[in-house]
Amino acid sequence: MKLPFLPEAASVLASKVDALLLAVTLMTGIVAFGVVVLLVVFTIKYRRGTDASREFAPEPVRRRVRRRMEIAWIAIPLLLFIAVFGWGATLYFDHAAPPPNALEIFVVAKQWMWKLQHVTGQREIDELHVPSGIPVKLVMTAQDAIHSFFVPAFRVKQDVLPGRYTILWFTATAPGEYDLFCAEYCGTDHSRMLGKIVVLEPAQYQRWLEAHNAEPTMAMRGESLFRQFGCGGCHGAHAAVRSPPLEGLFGRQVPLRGGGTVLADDRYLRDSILLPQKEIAAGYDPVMPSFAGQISDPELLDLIAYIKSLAAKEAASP
Amino acid sequence: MIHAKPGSSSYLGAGMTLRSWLTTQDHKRIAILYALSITVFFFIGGAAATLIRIELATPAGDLISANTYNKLFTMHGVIMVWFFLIPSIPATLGNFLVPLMIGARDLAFPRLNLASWYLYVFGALFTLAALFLGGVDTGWTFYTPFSTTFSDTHVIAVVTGVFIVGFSSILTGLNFIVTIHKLRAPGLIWFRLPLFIWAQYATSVILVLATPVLAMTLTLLAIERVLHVGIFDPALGGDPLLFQHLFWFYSHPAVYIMILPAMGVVSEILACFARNPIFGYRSMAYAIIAIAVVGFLVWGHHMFVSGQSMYAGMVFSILSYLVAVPSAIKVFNWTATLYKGTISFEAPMLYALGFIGLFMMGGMTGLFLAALALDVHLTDTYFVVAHFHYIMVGGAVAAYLGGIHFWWPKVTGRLYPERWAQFAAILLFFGFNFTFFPQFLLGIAGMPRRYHEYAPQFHTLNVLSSAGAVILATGYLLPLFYFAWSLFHGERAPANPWHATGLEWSVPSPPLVENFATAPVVNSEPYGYRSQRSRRAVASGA
Amino acid sequence: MTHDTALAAPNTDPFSDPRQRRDASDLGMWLFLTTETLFFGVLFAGYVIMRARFPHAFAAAGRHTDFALGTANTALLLTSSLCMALAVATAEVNRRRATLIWLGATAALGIAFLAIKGFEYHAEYVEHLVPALDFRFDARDFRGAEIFFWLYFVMTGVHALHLTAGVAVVVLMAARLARSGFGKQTPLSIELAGLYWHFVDIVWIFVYPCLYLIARS
Amino acid sequence: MRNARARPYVLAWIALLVLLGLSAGSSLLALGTFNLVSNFAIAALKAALVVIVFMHIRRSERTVHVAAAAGIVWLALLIALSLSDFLARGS
Repeated sequence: MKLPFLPEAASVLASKVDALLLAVTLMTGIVAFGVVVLLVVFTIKYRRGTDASREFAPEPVRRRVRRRMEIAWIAIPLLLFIAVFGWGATLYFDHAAPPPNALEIFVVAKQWMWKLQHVTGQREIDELHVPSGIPVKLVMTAQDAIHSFFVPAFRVKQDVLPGRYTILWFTATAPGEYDLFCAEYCGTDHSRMLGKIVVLEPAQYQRWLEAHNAEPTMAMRGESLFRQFGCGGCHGAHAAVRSPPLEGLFGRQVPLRGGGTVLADDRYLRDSILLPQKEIAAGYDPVMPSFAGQISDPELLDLIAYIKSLAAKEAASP
Repeated sequence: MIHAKPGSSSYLGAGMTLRSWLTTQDHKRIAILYALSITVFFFIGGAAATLIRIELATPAGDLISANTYNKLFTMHGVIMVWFFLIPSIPATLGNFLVPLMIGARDLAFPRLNLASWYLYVFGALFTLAALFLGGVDTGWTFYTPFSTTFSDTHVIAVVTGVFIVGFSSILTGLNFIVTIHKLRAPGLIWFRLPLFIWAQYATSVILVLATPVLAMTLTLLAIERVLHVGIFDPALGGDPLLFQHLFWFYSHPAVYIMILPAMGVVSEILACFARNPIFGYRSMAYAIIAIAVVGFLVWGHHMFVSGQSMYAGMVFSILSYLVAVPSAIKVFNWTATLYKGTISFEAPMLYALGFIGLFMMGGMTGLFLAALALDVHLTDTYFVVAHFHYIMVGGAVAAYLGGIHFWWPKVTGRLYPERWAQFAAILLFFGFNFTFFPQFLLGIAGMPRRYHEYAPQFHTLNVLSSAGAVILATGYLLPLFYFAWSLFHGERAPANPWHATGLEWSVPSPPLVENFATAPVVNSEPYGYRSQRSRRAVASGA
Repeated sequence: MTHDTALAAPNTDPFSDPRQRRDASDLGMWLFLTTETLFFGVLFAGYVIMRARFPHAFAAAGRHTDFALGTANTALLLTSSLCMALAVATAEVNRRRATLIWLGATAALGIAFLAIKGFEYHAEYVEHLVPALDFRFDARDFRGAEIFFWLYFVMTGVHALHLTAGVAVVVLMAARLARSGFGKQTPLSIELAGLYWHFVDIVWIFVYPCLYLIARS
Repeated sequence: MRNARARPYVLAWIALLVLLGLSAGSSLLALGTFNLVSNFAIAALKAALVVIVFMHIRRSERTVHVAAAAGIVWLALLIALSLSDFLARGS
């Protein structure tokens, strides 16, 4: 049972959100109905010309009644609100962090189109094929203004900001095709920045991957970029310059110069390439040049995918 | 024009030359100057809204281009927020009535009051210039980096216009605070003040504390747009969320600037036409102050999905529920005021009753948006558009019209045609619901805001909404006609046509230039509708 | 005064006694200073958040501001506040010559502050530290340093604008006082100008550590 | 021109200059984060001196005290909540 006009609930989160939506609708609906009924009753019963009694109770009685009523309609709404807040917040909090084994897909939002990259190399524009039943984690960034990845059927929405990665994840339940909208105003064709999320059975999804396997994987494409931008000169196996090893880096806590450590996640790798001096690894000099403006966002994602693929290897050189 | 009796020194009788109007320091005339200016802007913004609704009658973007559509909804937002809603009640009814209701001859700083109007006009010129030069397409929220880097429209002109009109609000707020503190009549202690004055006072506090933040934020936006260096553009190392924090630190209290005066007006009208004192007057006054103060703590609920940290989201969500409590108190107290009243249904009362229903709908849908999990689905959709229109149009505009009808006899010395006014009120109530209720359903269905074209499944609801908009637009034209008619042929108004309580009804209609011939003294509680004196007045004057 | 003139010119002056007018003006000016506090406040909020974002770059850029001139300027402005306070004190007892001297001193110190500021701006221009005008900084902290100097120029610029307005008001008041002596409202208007002047000084008291002292060591 | 009434102002002025010297001097020593705290504490002290002595806020009404405090509290509110969001974002 869910509210009319809601799109179908096509993700695990959707049914929970619909339940909360229904509950809040009922709660507010009942109170609103009560107030409207009182308004109608009072305006009819006490309209000018009727002979209903207008005598107030004596003031001390009236003051006591009023105080009790006012305390009631402060306390009750407050409790209801805290309950709704709690439900909404726990639902949001539980869904905040994507499960570790989620299937990662990279999204680059650009004025008025969505570019999507699968780790296995497939690239799609304004269309995303995902398996049902498996959590899918979208790592998103924008190349220009702020956009927002909104799939009504999954009840998920997350702004996509330039200069930063934002995360959105869902577990699609019912195979089918669902609308993707851009929900943050981003210019002329904001209303044309549409897309489709195509949910397939896991087996069908595997067949789709193989059918579109012509392109190299992101990690392979990242490796060629690694050579193209000369990263190997410092970070390669027999490099002239002493620089932090990339093997086994991803997912580790990196000790920083000047104290403290930071988790080597997508954000850290991106910032280390674009703003190398922001967080310098302990024991190394800040000599790395910034590549801001030279590497496009999709290429950056490929490069990071390559560095992540090195995570399994042992650190060859100190 | 108005046939003021010769020799009487009513504020309208003291000279009708253009110069006397443009250099007046009389708070009553400045109120009328504001009323005329914001009415012009109301219809410009309304025209933009009508065009938007006609475009949205069909899923395809076939009436106007995407750029024009984006400029239309931006202009609708900018004009309605800063050039109509924020000045509407404070600058017109507030300017006219604050001195009259507290027994003062004028506001504390009359020259500053006139300067505020000129600042409004000067700011308006910039915005109109931007409109005619080609408009601006950033949305009234000016989010960066779109507004600083990617928009090629007249952002600087509009931002300058809003910067200037901001100071008009600041100075009006400052003027009201000093007036209410220093110029109250003897005996008029704080808890004998009408709730309209409480509302004006709380609104002025918000105006003074929030608007400067907007002024500087827009200045930084303009500097960043011109010099391509700044703290908001991520490509230059800035943080777009910092702009959103600074913008919403002003813009959420701004929605309380728009609704608090409306609450004040509704309290006055309701008490008068229910012939009952306001139920729980003190808690209503405390609720107004609570809304003004807590209203500054909740702005982050506009940014739940914008990349704001989850923990900040939690804090803003719980605080948003706290600010809802005083609004709930007010709705319940208004309803209780009707109990054992003697209710009549003149036009102002229709607007007030409509306000209670529509404001409650608007407030309650805010409870949906404040819940984090629901906001993820509902934000940036038509659910939000419906939510704030229910409060702004269903609430603030309805109360503004109610207030204009209620104090029209006092302001102009004429009575408006009751039947026409009641018809307009009812037409507006249905036209409004017909327009904006479908938008809640569109929001639940997932139709995003600010869409020039939309998916086919949203078509029927949009057609309903557009049809409603046509009724609403015509509804708003009616008062123009019968108010204009009443200026010339309306029946002459006595000092207190509604037998209302309040100092403003103890002076002739229209009031004298100096408001009070003899300084009034107040020694009774407000809303004394059940006192013998007002019962006799009703019996004799009925 | 004949009967009809009393009727003809209705008394629309809202205040009945000067004490009430003084308190109202005092409250009005303080409210205006509250709006100015929040007006400048946005710049301090931007500074705090950008400093949290680029701690290292802000420290590096902070060392390029002129420590000596900044400190001297602060001393100048504090002294101008003293002069202003003395001007207000002498104006209360209608001592015209003394008030003129102190108002003159206040304006002079204000102008001196602006001159030093101008000199600093020029030095920074020569050193390529003006954002958007061929800003040069070592690549390591370029972004953060450019934002530091953007904030530096916006904060000191807006402060200088307010100070210029203050100097203009003080000069106007001194001129009017010199020409036509003490009117009924003169001591009050000088006191209000004093409140504004002291506020502009207080803003500088907070701008100074932000831009000149933090992480200087 | 020197008389008893000017004494509080001159004393406050001297205190202000001393505090200025203190803050300038202390910032040259490598005190780390204490540097940040002391600079702002001294600045707040200087501001308080100006408000109390030069602006004689004690002569004004209580409403004025509330107005002055409101400006500072609201500013602190803006900075605190925006900064806490920024820090909690962990970007």
